[in-house]
Amino acid sequence: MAKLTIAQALNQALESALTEDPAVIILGEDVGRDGGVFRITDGLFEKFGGERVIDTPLAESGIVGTSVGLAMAGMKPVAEIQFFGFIYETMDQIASQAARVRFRSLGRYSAPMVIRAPFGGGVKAPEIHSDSLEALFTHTPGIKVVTPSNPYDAKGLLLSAIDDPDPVLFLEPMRLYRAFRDEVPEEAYRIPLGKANVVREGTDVTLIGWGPSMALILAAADELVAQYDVSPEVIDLRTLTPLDEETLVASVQKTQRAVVVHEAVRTSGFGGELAAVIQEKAFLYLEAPVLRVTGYDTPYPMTMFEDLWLPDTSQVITAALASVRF
Amino acid sequence: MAKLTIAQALNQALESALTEDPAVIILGEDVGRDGGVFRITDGLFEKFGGERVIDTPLAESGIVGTSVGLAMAGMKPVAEIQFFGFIYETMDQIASQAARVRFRSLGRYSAPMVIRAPFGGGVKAPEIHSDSLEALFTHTPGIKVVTPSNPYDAKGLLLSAIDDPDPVLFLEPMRLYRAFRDEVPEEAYRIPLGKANVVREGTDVTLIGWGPSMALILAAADELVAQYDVSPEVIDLRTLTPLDEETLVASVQKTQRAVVVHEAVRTSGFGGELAAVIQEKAFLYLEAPVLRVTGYDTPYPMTMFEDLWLPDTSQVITAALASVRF
Amino acid sequence: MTDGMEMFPLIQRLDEEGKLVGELGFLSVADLRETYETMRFLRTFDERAWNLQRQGVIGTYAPFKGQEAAQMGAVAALNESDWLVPTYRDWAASYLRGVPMEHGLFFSKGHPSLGDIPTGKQVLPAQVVIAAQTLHGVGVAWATKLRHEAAATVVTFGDGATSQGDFHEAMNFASVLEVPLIFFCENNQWAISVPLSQQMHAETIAQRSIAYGIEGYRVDGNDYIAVANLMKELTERVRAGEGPFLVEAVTYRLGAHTTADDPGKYRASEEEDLWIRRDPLLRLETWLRGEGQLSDDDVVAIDAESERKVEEILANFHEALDISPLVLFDNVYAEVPTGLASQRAQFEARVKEMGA
Amino acid sequence: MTDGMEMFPLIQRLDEEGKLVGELGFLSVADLRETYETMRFLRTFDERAWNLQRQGVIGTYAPFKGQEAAQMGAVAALNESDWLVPTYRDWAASYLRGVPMEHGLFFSKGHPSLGDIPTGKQVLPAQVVIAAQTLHGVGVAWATKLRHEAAATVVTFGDGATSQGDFHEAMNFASVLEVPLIFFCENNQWAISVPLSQQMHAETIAQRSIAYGIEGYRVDGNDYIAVANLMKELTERVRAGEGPFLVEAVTYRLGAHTTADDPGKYRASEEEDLWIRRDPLLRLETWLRGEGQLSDDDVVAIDAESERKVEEILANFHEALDISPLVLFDNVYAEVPTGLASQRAQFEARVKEMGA
Ligand SMILES: Cc1ncc(C[n+]2csc(CCOP(=O)(O)OP(=O)(O)O)c2C)c(N)n1
Ligand SMILES: Cc1ncc(C[n+]2csc(CCOP(=O)(O)OP(=O)(O)O)c2C)c(N)n1
Ligand SMILES: [Mg+2]
Ligand SMILES: [Mg+2]
Repeated sequence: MAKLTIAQALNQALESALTEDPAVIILGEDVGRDGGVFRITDGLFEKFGGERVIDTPLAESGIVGTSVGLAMAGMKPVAEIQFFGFIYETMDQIASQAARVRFRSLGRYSAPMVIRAPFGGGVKAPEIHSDSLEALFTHTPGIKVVTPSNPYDAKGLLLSAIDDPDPVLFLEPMRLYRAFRDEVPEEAYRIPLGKANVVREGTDVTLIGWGPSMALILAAADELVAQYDVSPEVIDLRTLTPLDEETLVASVQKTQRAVVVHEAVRTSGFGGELAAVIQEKAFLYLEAPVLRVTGYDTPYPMTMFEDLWLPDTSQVITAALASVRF
Repeated sequence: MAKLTIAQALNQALESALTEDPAVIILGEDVGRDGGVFRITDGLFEKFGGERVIDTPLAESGIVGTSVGLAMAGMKPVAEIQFFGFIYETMDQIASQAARVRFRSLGRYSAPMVIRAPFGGGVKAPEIHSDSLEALFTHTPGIKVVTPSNPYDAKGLLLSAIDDPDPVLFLEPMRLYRAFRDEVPEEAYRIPLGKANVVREGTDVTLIGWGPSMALILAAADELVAQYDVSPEVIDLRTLTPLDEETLVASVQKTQRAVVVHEAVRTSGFGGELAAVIQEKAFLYLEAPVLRVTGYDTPYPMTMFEDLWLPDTSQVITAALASVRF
Repeated sequence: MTDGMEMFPLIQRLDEEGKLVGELGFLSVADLRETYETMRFLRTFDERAWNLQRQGVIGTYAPFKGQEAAQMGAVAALNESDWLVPTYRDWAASYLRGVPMEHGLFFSKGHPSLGDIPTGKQVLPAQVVIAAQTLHGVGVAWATKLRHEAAATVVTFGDGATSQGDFHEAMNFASVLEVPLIFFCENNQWAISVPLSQQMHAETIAQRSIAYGIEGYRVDGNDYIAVANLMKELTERVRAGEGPFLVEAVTYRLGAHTTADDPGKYRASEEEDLWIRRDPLLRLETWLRGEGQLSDDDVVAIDAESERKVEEILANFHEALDISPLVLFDNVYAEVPTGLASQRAQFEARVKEMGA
Repeated sequence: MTDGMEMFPLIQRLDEEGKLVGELGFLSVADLRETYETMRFLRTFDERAWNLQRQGVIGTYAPFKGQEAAQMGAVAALNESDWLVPTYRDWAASYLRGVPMEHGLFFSKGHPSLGDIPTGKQVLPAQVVIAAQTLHGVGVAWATKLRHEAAATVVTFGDGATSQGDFHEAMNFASVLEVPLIFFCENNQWAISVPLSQQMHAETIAQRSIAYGIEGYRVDGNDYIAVANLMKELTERVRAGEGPFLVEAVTYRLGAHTTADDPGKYRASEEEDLWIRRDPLLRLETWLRGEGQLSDDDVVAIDAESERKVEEILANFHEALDISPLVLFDNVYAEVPTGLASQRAQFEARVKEMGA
C-alpha cells in the first residue's frame, strides 16, 4: 500500500470521485491550473479538463451559491474555499441556503455538495487564514461538519462526504497536509459520517478532539502512559455534527473523566457543547468536570506568537492530570 | 414616569444619543421615512434629517462595512439589520473586520459602533426572519453581544452600547417590542455592559436566560413558587459576551442547580457554553446536571408550527423540577 | 457620463393607452385573450390573499398587483426543460410554470409545503433572502450547460436586489461562465420604502449589464406583449449559447410591500395614481375591447370563473392544513440522525400532550 | 455590446519607450527625479523583502514589483487630511503616506505592530480579506463628508477584488451617497493564478463605473506621470464634491503572487517578458536619462542610498521584535474583561515557563 500524506490522500479521493461520477465537479479559486494553493487539486485540471475543474472568479459567496444551484439541479459540486477564515463571506449561502434546501422544499430538492477548506493554525499564515470556526457550523442544522486528522481518514471521509445526499463542510487541517504519511489503500473506500473513532482505548480519562488537535492528543496520550501511568481513551470525532453522542457518552461513563481539545477560541467553541452534553448524559459518572484545552478568547494571534497561543501537548497533559487528580 | 414599550424605550434611547453626540448616525434599510419595519426609528428622520438617519441601499455587508469605516474615522454609527436572520450577510464585516479593528491596529484604531437587530421567533414572520443566532457572535472576541428583555433595560443598555468604545451587537427581542410596558425614566441613564442581572433571588435552582426567553422564565418562576414550592433564582444575562461568570457561578454555587433557556437550536447554542462554564467552575456544588431548554436541532420551523417548536413556560418548569428532583 | 435611458431605450409594444405600437410577435390574439383571463384571475387571487391576511387566515403576504405582465411575460417563452428561480413575490410567474397557486398561501401561512414544488416542474422554492437566488440561478443554468441540455433558466429579482453583493457575484459568474441564464429584474421602483433613486445612482438597471460585458434590455414591464416577445427572443438565444442576458422590466408595485407595510408613510399618492393608469391588466383589456375580443359580459364571466378558481385554491389550502408537525424533523437530513430522532420523539410527545 | 477599450481609452503620458507623449502636468522634472529615487528604493526594498522570506526572517510576503508607479501615483496628490485605505500589497503607497516601511515586514512576520499606523497618518491597516476595505473606504469618505472636511479618500484593491460582492456594495453605496472617494484598482492582470479574462467577461474594469452612474478612467498604471496627474485632477474634484470615481490602473505583477506562489505553474514567460519591457522604473529612468537628469553615477549613488535605507528599516524591524506577547490580550477590547484577564494571567505564566 502506498504511504501518502493527507494532501495526497485528498487528491486521490477527488480524482476517484471525478472518475466515478460524471456529476462531480470541482470549483474554487485557483483550483485549476495552479492545483490549489495547497496543491490538493493538483493534476485534476489536466486530467479532467476545464469543464470539471473550474477556476472561479474571486468570490466565495458566488462559489457556494452557484454550488447550491448546481446541486439542486443534479450536479455534485465540490467547492474549495481557499482558507477557512474566508468562510464568513459564504455564511448566508451555507446556513440559510445549502443547509435548508431539503427542509424548505419538504424533500423535493436537496443540495448534495461538499465545501472543502483548509483550517487551523501553525503554519504562520497571514491574518484571517488560520481561524478555527468549525463551531459556527455545528449550530446549523442541515449540514454536516466533518474533519479528518490523518491520511487514511482524509480519503475515506472525503469520499463519503461527496456521496452524502446533504451538504457537508469538510475541514482539512492545514498544518497536517504534509506533516506525515499513512498507508492509504488505492481503491475508493468510505468511512461513514456521523461515527466517532475510538483511536485508543483506555480507562482513566477520555481525551476528545478532531482534526489538527489529534496530533497533540496522541502525543499527550503516549506521554500520559509512559510518564504518568495514566491510561487515556482517545476519541477522534471525525464528524462534529451530527454528533456521535453514544460513543462519546459511553466512553466517559467508563473513564468518568473527559478533556476536550480544540484550537478555536474557548468561548462557544465546540468544546462547550461537548462539555454540556457529557455533563448532562454522564452526570452521575463524572469524577471531575469536563476540562477544555483551547485557544484563548482573543482573535487568532499575529503569527509571531501563534505557537505560544495555540494549545500544545503539555497543556493536554496538564489538563488530563488535573482531571485524573481532581 | 412614563410607561413605555421596548420599542418606545429604544426609540427614546436613539433620540437621546442623536441629541447628545453629533458623531452618532443611524443607518440601515428603511430606517428613515419609514421609521424601520418595527418603527424603532420612528420620527428620527423627521427630527434629525437625512444626514443623520440614512436609508441605505439594500445590502447588509455594505451597511456594516461602511459602519466600520465610519467608526474608524471617528463617527459612531448605529446600524440596523432589518432581521437578525440576514446577519449572515455581514459576518465577515462583523467578525473579521469590526471585531478586529483594535487588535489589528494595536489600539491605534477602534470601531465604536452598534449593530441593532430584532431577533427571536413567535411573531409568525417569514422564513429566515426569526432565527436566534446570538451564539455565533459569542464565539467572536472583540465584539460584545447584548440583549435586553424589558423596556427599562432596553434603553439603558442601548445607551451604554452606543457609548461603548468597542463594537456591540445589540439584539432586540422582536416578540417583546410591544408586548408590555415598564416605567422608563425620561433622562438618559445607562446600564453597564458585562454585568448580569439577578432578577429574582432564590435558593433552589438558578434559571438563566436573556432577551425573549426571560418572559418564559419569569412566568415559570412564579409558577414554581406558587405551585411547586420551589424557590428559583433568576438571572438575565443582559450581556452574553464578555460573560459575567462571577454572578453566574456564585448563583449556582448557592442553588447547586441550573437551567439555561434559549430559543436557538440546542447544539452549540450559548446554553452549551454556559453549561460548560458552570460545570467547570461549580463542579463540586452541582447536585444535578445543568439542563437546557432550547429550540430543537432543526431549521427554524415554518411558522404554522412555531408555537409548538419554541420553548415554553411548561418546559422551563419541567426542567427546573427535573433539576430539583434529580 | 453614460446616459442609461438613451443607451437602453424602453422597449414597448402596447402603450399606456392600450394602443398597439409594435408587432404581436409570436403571440396570437387568442393567446392574448387567454393571457388576459389568466391575469384577471391572478389579480383576483392577489386581492383575495390580501384579505385572507386581514382575516387572519394567512400571515404576511407580498402582493404582486401591478407586476402581472412582467411576471407572466418573464416565463411566457419557457418550456418544460427550462427553469424558473423566483422570489417571495413571484406567485404569478411560478403559477404559470406549474406551481399550484395555494403555494402562495402556504408561504404566507408558514406551511411546511411552501417549497414542495410538484415533481417535474422545474421551479425553485420562493426565495426570501434578497438576491441569494441569483446565484442559484447561475448554478442551475450551469448544470444544464454542463449536461448540454439546451435549457433556459430565468431568475427573477427586484430592483432592491441589485444592490446586494450576491447579485454582482451572480452576474459576474454568469458572464464568465457564459451560462444560459436570463436575469429578469422586476423593477417595481421601490424596495419597501426606498425608491430606486436612493437604491442606486445609475439611471437604469439595464446599464449594469455593461459592467459584465453582456447584453442588457429595458422593457416596459406593464406591457405583456413586449416582455413576452423579448423573453421569447432571449430564451432562444440563451438556449443557443448566447447568454447570459440582463432584462430590466420597468413596472410598479401597486400595493403595499407586504400586508405588514403602509406605503402611505413613504410615497406620494400622485405617483400611485400615475401607475394605476399604467396598470398592465387595464392596458390589455383596453386593447382587447378595441379589437372586439372582449365584452362586458365576457369580463363578468371571467370574474366568475376567477372566483371559482380562487375558491378551489382555498379549498386545497384548507385541506393541506392537516399536516403533521413532525415533518419538521424529517427533512433536515436525508436520514434523521440519532440525536435528532430522540428530539423528534420528545417533540411528538409534546405535540400529543398539547393536542395539536 | 459596449466596447470597453473604446469607451475608456488608456490614458498615457510617458510611453513604454520612456518617451513623453503628454504633459508633465503638475509635476516638475525635479519631482520626477525624486520619484525615481523613491521608486528605486522601493524596488530595492521589495527585492530584499523577498530574500528575507527566503532566509526565513519573515513569513509570506506579497511583492509589489512592477506596480510602483500605480501605487505611487495613486497617492501622489494626497495631503495630510486625505485618507488611504490599502491592501496587503500596497506598501509603496502606504510608505508615501507616512507608514514606515518596516510595517511591510511586520505584516509578513506576523508582528503585532503590523497595523499600528503612526499617529496623525490617515492610513488604515493593510487589509487581507479581498475587497473588505472597499466598504471601509466608503465609510471613511462618508465620515469626512459628514464633517465637511473637504478630504479625499483613496481605496486601493486588485483586479480580482472587483469580483467580490463587497466591491459592488461599496461602489453602489459610494455612488448613492456621493462620497469623496476614489476607487483605485491596481489591475495587475492576475489574481493569484486566475487571469483577468477568467475573472470577468467585460473588457475593462473602468466600464464597471457605468453600472453605478459614475465616471471611470483607465490609465497606464506603469506610467507614473499619467497616474499622478489623473489622481491630482480627481482628488481635487472629489474634494469639491464631484466624486466618487473609479480608476483602473493597468499594470502587471512582475513577481509571484506571494513568496508562497509559483507563477511558472500558470502563466507564460512571454507575457512576463512583455511586461518587463513595460517596467515603470525603467521607463522613468529612460526618460530622465534622455533629459540629462540621470547618469550612471547617479544610479550607483541612488542604489547605495537605497541599500542604506533598507538596512535602517531592517534595524528598526529587528529592534521591534522585542515585544511582549501579552499585547495579544490588551487590544481585544478597550478594557480587558475579567474572564480574559484570567486567561491573560495563564498565558503570562505559560510564556514565562517557555522562556519566551
Ligand atoms: C438579505 C435580505 N435583507 C433584507 C430583507 C428584508 N426585505 C424583504 S423585501 C425587501 C425589499 C426588496 O426590494 P426589491 O428587491 O426591490 O423587491 P420587491 O420587494 O420590491 O419585489 C427587504 C429589504 C431580506 N428579505 N433579505
Ligand atoms: C475573501 C478572500 N478570498 C480569498 C483570499 C485569498 N487571496 C489572497 S490574494 C488573492 C488574489 C487577489 O487578487 P487581486 O485582487 O487581483 O490582487 P493582487 O493579489 O493581484 O494584488 C486571493 C484569492 C483572500 N485573501 N480573501
Ligand atoms: Mg422593488
Ligand atoms: Mg491582481
